[in-house]
Amino acid sequence: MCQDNKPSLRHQGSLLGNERLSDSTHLLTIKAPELAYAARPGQFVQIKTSRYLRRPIGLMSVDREQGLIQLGIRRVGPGSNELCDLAPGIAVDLVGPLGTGFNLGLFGEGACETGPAHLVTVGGGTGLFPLLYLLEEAAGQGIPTTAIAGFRSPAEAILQERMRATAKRCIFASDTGGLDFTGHAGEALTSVLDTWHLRPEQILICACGPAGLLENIALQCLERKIPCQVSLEARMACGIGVCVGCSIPVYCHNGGAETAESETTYERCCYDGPVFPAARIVWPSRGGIW
Amino acid sequence: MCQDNKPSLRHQGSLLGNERLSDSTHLLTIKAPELAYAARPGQFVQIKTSRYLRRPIGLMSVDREQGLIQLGIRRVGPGSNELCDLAPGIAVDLVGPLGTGFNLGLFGEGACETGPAHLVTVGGGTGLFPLLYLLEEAAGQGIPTTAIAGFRSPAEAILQERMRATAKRCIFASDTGGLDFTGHAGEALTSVLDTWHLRPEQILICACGPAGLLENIALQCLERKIPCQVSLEARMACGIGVCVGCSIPVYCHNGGAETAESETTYERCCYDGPVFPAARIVWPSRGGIW
Amino acid sequence: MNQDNSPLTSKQVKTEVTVGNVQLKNPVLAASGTFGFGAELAPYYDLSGLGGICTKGLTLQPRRGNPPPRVAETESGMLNAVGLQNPGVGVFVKEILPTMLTYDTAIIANVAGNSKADYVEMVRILSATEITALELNLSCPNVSVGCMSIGAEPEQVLEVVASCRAVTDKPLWVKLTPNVTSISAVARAAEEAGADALVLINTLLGMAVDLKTERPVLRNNTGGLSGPAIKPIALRMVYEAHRDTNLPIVGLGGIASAEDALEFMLCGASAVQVGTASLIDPDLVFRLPAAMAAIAGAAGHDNLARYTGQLRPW
Amino acid sequence: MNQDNSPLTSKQVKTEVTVGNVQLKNPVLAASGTFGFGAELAPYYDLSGLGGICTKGLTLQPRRGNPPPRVAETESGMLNAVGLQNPGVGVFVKEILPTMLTYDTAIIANVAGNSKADYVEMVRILSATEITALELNLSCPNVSVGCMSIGAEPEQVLEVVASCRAVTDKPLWVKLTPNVTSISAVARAAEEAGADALVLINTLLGMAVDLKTERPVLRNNTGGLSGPAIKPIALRMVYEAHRDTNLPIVGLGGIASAEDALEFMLCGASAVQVGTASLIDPDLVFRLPAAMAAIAGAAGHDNLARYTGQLRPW
Ligand SMILES: Cc1cc2nc3c(=O)[nH]c(=O)nc-3n(C[C@H](O)[C@H](O)[C@H](O)COP(=O)(O)OP(=O)(O)OC[C@H]3O[C@@H](n4cnc5c(N)ncnc54)[C@H](O)[C@@H]3O)c2cc1C
Ligand SMILES: Cc1cc2nc3c(=O)[nH]c(=O)nc-3n(C[C@H](O)[C@H](O)[C@H](O)COP(=O)(O)OP(=O)(O)OC[C@H]3O[C@@H](n4cnc5c(N)ncnc54)[C@H](O)[C@@H]3O)c2cc1C
Ligand SMILES: Cc1cc2nc3c(=O)[nH]c(=O)nc-3n(C[C@H](O)[C@H](O)[C@H](O)COP(=O)(O)O)c2cc1C
Ligand SMILES: Cc1cc2nc3c(=O)[nH]c(=O)nc-3n(C[C@H](O)[C@H](O)[C@H](O)COP(=O)(O)O)c2cc1C
Ligand code: FES
Ligand code: FES
Repeated sequence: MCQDNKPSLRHQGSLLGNERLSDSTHLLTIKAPELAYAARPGQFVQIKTSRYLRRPIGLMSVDREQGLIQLGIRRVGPGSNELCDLAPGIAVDLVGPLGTGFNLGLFGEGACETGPAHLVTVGGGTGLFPLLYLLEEAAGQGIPTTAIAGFRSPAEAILQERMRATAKRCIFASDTGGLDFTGHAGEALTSVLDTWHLRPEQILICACGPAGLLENIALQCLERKIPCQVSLEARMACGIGVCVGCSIPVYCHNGGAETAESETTYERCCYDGPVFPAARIVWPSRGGIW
Repeated sequence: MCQDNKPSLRHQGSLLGNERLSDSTHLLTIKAPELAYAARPGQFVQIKTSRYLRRPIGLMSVDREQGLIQLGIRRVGPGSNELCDLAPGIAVDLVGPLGTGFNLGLFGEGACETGPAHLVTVGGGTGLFPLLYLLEEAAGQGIPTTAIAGFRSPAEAILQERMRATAKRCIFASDTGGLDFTGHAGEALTSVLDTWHLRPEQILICACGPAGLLENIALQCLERKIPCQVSLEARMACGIGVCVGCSIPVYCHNGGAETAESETTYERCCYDGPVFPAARIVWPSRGGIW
Repeated sequence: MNQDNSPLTSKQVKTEVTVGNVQLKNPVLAASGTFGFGAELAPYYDLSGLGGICTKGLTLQPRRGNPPPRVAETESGMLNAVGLQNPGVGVFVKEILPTMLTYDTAIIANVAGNSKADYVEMVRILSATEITALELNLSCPNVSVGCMSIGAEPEQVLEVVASCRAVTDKPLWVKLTPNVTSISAVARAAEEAGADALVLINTLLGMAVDLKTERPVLRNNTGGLSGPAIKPIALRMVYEAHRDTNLPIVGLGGIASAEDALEFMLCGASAVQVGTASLIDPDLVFRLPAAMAAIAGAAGHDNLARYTGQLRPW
Repeated sequence: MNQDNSPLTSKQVKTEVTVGNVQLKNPVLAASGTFGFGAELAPYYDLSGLGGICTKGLTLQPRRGNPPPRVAETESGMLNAVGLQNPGVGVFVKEILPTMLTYDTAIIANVAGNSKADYVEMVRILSATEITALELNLSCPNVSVGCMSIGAEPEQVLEVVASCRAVTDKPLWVKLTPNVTSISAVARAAEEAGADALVLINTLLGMAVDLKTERPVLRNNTGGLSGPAIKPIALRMVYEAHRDTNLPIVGLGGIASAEDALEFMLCGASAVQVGTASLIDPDLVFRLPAAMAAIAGAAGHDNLARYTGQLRPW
């Protein structure tokens, strides 16, 4: 509902395609021009299903010219099942684009002067979806990229072709072997960084995936002083920043390591995030819960 | 769920057809063999929609051999809209057949000896649907029938062909003229009865439709001593007789006209009805409410 | 838990539970008022598969109930104002109970009175029968005297329950109303008075409005809210009553799946009842025991009783 | 009603209402806690279309709120245990209120205290500002002291409201908790203490359980239930408070459509608030005034105020 030339928050999209990526994952292509136009990598939408609350789903790809958005959805419960089973042609009730996404301007200080900055994305599971959008955006801006993607097994590997077509370098990791790297995505990142010539400030690492993986990546980056942004998930109600339901514990001051309660606060995953500087998060190993 | 050879109460039907009868009315054809086999005219089913309570819908026609039931549905709110919009192929969750239906054995005393008994159905609106099933059943038993059907206007007239094919005589009435009779269905009945040679005990009148029409018919029949059965509607929850939510005020003793509370009681529309002898009902003009 | 925590089939899971000294085949009972006296469903289902059946609320004299409309749909729930229509305890004992006793399951008589004297008299009458237990309904919101107005006041609960306790050795379950500031205060009163178990919750007092007629939908104006809408409130009350008393609890309010039933047990219920869900899915109550056992088995538990009170609050 | 009862267009229907001596453009306010302070939605919507905005609950000191998870979905509703995260009344007055005052709509400050002294102090501070009215939140169930524990006791309501009344001439609205045996008793206490209006209802205390972890979903164990699930309870309480006091009422609890809003007005509300529905449909609160007017117009009414208290009980 557009008022006085204000942008719309709610959109009536139309489902153009529903493609099965794996047993448990579907790719939805939705026509929603105004939303596509406003979207940035790392942002998400809230979709209506027959459940009471909307479901937050990250933007996986956006085609501004055609007015399309793509969403990757994994079946984990009633809402996501319903979305995976939607028939093309149907109307989709969306709120978005929402949240603070990735910031490709945030390389380390002096990065641009010292050489070509490099984006490394690290992800697993549904975390791959928002990272694909980021990779596509970086490619468009001419930023060289490395994509590290972890899968439980080769059978669960998805989006490989599309990532290869987008990123300069791809490393697919699997716990059970059979892909480029055996081990989880965090271990793959370690091996990349261990043997790399770039200086920390030339690299930007953006990660999305299970909380354990993110903490692993964040701690490596803190250690190596590489700028790192993580996209987090929290239980959400509104997704638009008004209910304060989706708190993430963060340090009041960037880069803090204090554990005193007075030095930490809560920020909204949906509005202040879902992408945060890794250094701001009070990770579970430091007592953070969300 | 059939236990120990007990009949099933819940059935998974399959929607074979959805035909639009008029702007506001649809005809659903559902495969549900066990339900079709057990059904009797005047009974109904409870259908699941996305609303919380099931929706009671009368059986409009049953084909035992083919295992089919037909339901006529009028759009009046969210549940009926959903049913009218169902796409063929879909599964339909049904409970039934439910309730006490019409009883074709209940002609007046001595009817059979004194001449061929005659069934007259009188109805309007969604009340036509259960009456069609009754007409089909009577035709199958060789009972001669007269069908009186009232419509607000010729444009709203439905099921005409099917009734003509089934009943020996049909009288379509319309408040606005343009059909066989101008006036409402109750007035059409009066004109039929006024000029008829049959004695009261040779006639059975079965009626279904708006409460006002039913009372009109019931009082005519009481006056003329013609046996009359009416199919009523009440707000229902379970439809299976367990919640006592759908009470109809009735006289404790058949044919009473007392208004004292002690002489009346409540019976369940869904279990003791929906078809009741007209003489048992405490009609609104005598203080009955439901 | 079986020794190595490995998955079991539902058949390997013991479903028996006890509520105080009442033994039940399984923790699933049909709630009062949504299952009649069993007769309507007996042709379709094997009632011996139930943990038990709670009768429709009985009163000393027959009651015609409230004028219709008596039911209204709400979001994920419904309102009812049946007003305890029932044939009276006398007809129940003579004409209905004999059939119920053939069902081979626990029979719980739900009784509702206008006054303490009513309750005591009914308890006396029913104690002379073969019923399994008594369920004192101190919680029906749809009648003008007695019932909920008693159940809302701890002192009155204490008095009525103690008086009933004095005249019966039958297991005495007390069914409480959620329309109170503190469920624990009422629960403790019932405990102090000698109740054998608590049953919670009954319906929440609510209203539905017909915008076209500008009148309440229910002829009784207000009615009792039940169904999944109230489940979070019911879980919280079961949790509080379990925390604040030592009585076994029979939990209900919006149960519509095996998961729901086990959640009530985690919060402290020894058994559960299925109310409104039976109106929509009459199969459910018969499917639940096996469905609960399947979930328990998949988690490596060899009995359902272990769920009671296992919730670990933060 | 216009003279011949013929249908009117929504434009012909007066939407203005009054709540005591507060004039509102229309009866639709954004409820506390589900609209922030308006800043998040201001880029998308013209906030001057609202009857008013109730701020997130303010406390004397900044509050970090409860640890997450803070929200859980339930059937037709949700639980929240935000625990009044807010920047404190001082920051509100200095940094947030000035922007809110530019929105050209009524600004209602929702205040929540640990003690009577807290409430009085906040009322004093806010009375010196340009806010339209104060909403005393005696009903938040998600904090361990104050708030709901005050709102559940008529005597405490009387004391807190009277103390606030003594220090302010601002319209004093009192927001009540539904977790009580008698809403009328609490409402009468607020009336006696000099409240200008009642706001009801806040959330019902509930719980959600995670069967897999065997823990409560909310880190706070319990939370407040809101959404369509509670609408029947809210309607009943608005009806009772309207019947049993002479105060104007602002009604809320599960409103999700123009029909819902008008039902609350029929039960006695002079205005309504939209809470949880804004989380799912942020457009709704902006659409409602015209949608209500359309319904009223179609029924031949030329103003919305006529709905208040028009319900004819049986
Ligand atoms: C910012 C954001 C972006 C997301 N992007 C994607 C995406 O691109 N693709 C995708 O498939 N999924 C994504 N998700 C997750 C997705 O929202 C959930 O999987 C979905 O809401 C589950 O709904 P459901 O009804 O299927 O399952 P539910 O029954 O609601 O949940 C299934 C299980 O997941 C847990 N759960 C659900 N939501 C959350 C949550 N937010 N945090 C923690 N646990 C939760 C539940 O407790 C339950 O155990 C995203 C979530 C967020 C917050
Ligand atoms: C025994 C029986 C047989 C029926 N057979 C048919 C049939 O064959 N075809 C058909 O189209 N309809 C039939 N109905 C009516 C049908 O059940 C309702 O129209 C339907 O439930 C409405 O649901 P809804 O969600 O569309 O509308 P709702 O929003 O539920 O209701 C729309 C309007 O109808 C009123 N209403 C709904 N149900 C009832 C009721 N039972 N009594 C009084 N007022 C009510 C509501 O108050 C509202 O004003 C039958 C009803 C009964 C009890
Ligand atoms: C139609 C209806 C009738 C009821 N009658 C009774 C009754 O007679 N006695 C009683 O104790 N509870 C009665 N109840 C309450 C239920 O037993 C149960 O406590 C309540 O509905 C909550 O559970 P549920 O959500 O599973 O239905 C009735 C409920 C409904 C819906
Ligand atoms: C996430 C959330 C936060 C809330 N915060 C407050 C609050 O700070 N102060 C308050 O008075 N009510 C608060 N409420 C209660 C709502 O204002 C409202 O009274 C309640 O949710 C019922 O209305 P609804 O069903 O329309 O949401 C909150 C509700 C929700 C869902
Ligand atoms: S989900 Fe409401 S503020 Fe984030
Ligand atoms: S609807 Fe339940 S008894 Fe008729």
